[in-house]
Amino acid sequence: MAIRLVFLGKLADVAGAPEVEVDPAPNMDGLLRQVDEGLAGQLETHRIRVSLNGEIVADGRGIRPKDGDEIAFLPPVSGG
Amino acid sequence: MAIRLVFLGKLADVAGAPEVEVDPAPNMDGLLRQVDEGLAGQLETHRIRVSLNGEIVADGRGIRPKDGDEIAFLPPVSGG
Amino acid sequence: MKDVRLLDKGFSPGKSLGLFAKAHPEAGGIASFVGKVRPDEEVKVLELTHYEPLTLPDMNALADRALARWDLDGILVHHRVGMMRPGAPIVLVAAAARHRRDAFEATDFTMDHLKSAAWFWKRERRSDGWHWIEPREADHADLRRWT
Amino acid sequence: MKDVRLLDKGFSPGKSLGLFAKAHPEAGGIASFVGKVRPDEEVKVLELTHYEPLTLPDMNALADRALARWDLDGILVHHRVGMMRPGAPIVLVAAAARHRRDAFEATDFTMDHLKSAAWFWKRERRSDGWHWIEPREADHADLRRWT
Repeated sequence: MAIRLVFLGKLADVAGAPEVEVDPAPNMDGLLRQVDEGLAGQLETHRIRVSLNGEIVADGRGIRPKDGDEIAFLPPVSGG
Repeated sequence: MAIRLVFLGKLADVAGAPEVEVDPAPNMDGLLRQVDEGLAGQLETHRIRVSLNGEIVADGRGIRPKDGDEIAFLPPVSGG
Repeated sequence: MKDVRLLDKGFSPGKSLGLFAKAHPEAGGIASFVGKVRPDEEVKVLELTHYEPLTLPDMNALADRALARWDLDGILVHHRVGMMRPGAPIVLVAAAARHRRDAFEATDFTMDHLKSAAWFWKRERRSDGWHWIEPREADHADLRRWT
Repeated sequence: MKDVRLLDKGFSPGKSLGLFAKAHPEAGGIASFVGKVRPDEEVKVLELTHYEPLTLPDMNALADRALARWDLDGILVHHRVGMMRPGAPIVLVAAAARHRRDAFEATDFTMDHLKSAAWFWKRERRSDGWHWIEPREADHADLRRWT
């Protein structure tokens, strides 16, 4: 098994793909260490919301990832 | 020639017809004397607007009718 | 730009809106309101009377006020007159604008004024005959929102 | 009652509104808003991305909030996703209600929240490539009207 990271909006461009699979890790830092460094920086500095298996979580950093989880990174939505 | 009186909404029921022609008269009283008495009463007591030849007039009683004029009596419009 | 009509036959609001949208490709959005004759088992027919020399000119003047007050690409005001069945469309107002808020407010404003200040008289036929419909206080309250 | 959809193909707002009206014969009025992809000579294509596990559930929750807050006979929320040409309809919101004010406010509320709070990301292709569209401050101001 693995953990799926999903990047929405322009994060997909930074990540180079709309989603990637990473190896399990005890915390978010451990997951992000496996992706592009620029992306990890973006996830820190922008107003990015995090969803775990389809539910927005208040504290993305606090997630304890489990095998098979889907974690999505959601930048602010576009205006109309 | 004559003067045409037009009755809108339920005034048409009171008048018995949506419009009547009356003989010229020097003022509104002279015109209304030629129509149904109950109608003349209604025109006094209700919030009836008066239009002369397609223009609302501020003071219906003050109209000096001329041959060929069309005078319309407009009760409050119906709500939606 | 301005499409104001009194219609003496039934019409399809969806079709009219489609044509209005086609006529305004430049608009970012179109707000609209369709009013129907209230379905009421008691009511067989609704009749709407207007006064030719006042009603259409006043509808045009109202559309002009909306065009002057908001930044619109176009406005449509279609109103039925004559005999209608319950459920039939009676009025369609639509405003096309670059910005959503302009389109909404212009439509809302025009409906409020149309309902309360335009020269229409309604009566409905029930099993016991015709009844005139009186003014509603709520319409006057709606109208005061804009002053 | 509630008709909430994500559409991945073009649609006709006029036709959808006609069907919505037919589905709500009891409603006295229907307010609606159609948003189109802004015509812009520079823009070749607009692409709208959503996130399946969140976007549609949130649209449904928004429609439920409108149903709870106003006295509605029905609400419709249709939103395009995927690639669209400038001028193409992107969103249709409609509310059917006995009273006009309920229909207007529910439509206005739903549009404001859809634009600012629903999970959609847009990018447009110009002659020099793709550009992401950032949030607009005006949308947040619209949203604050309802709190």
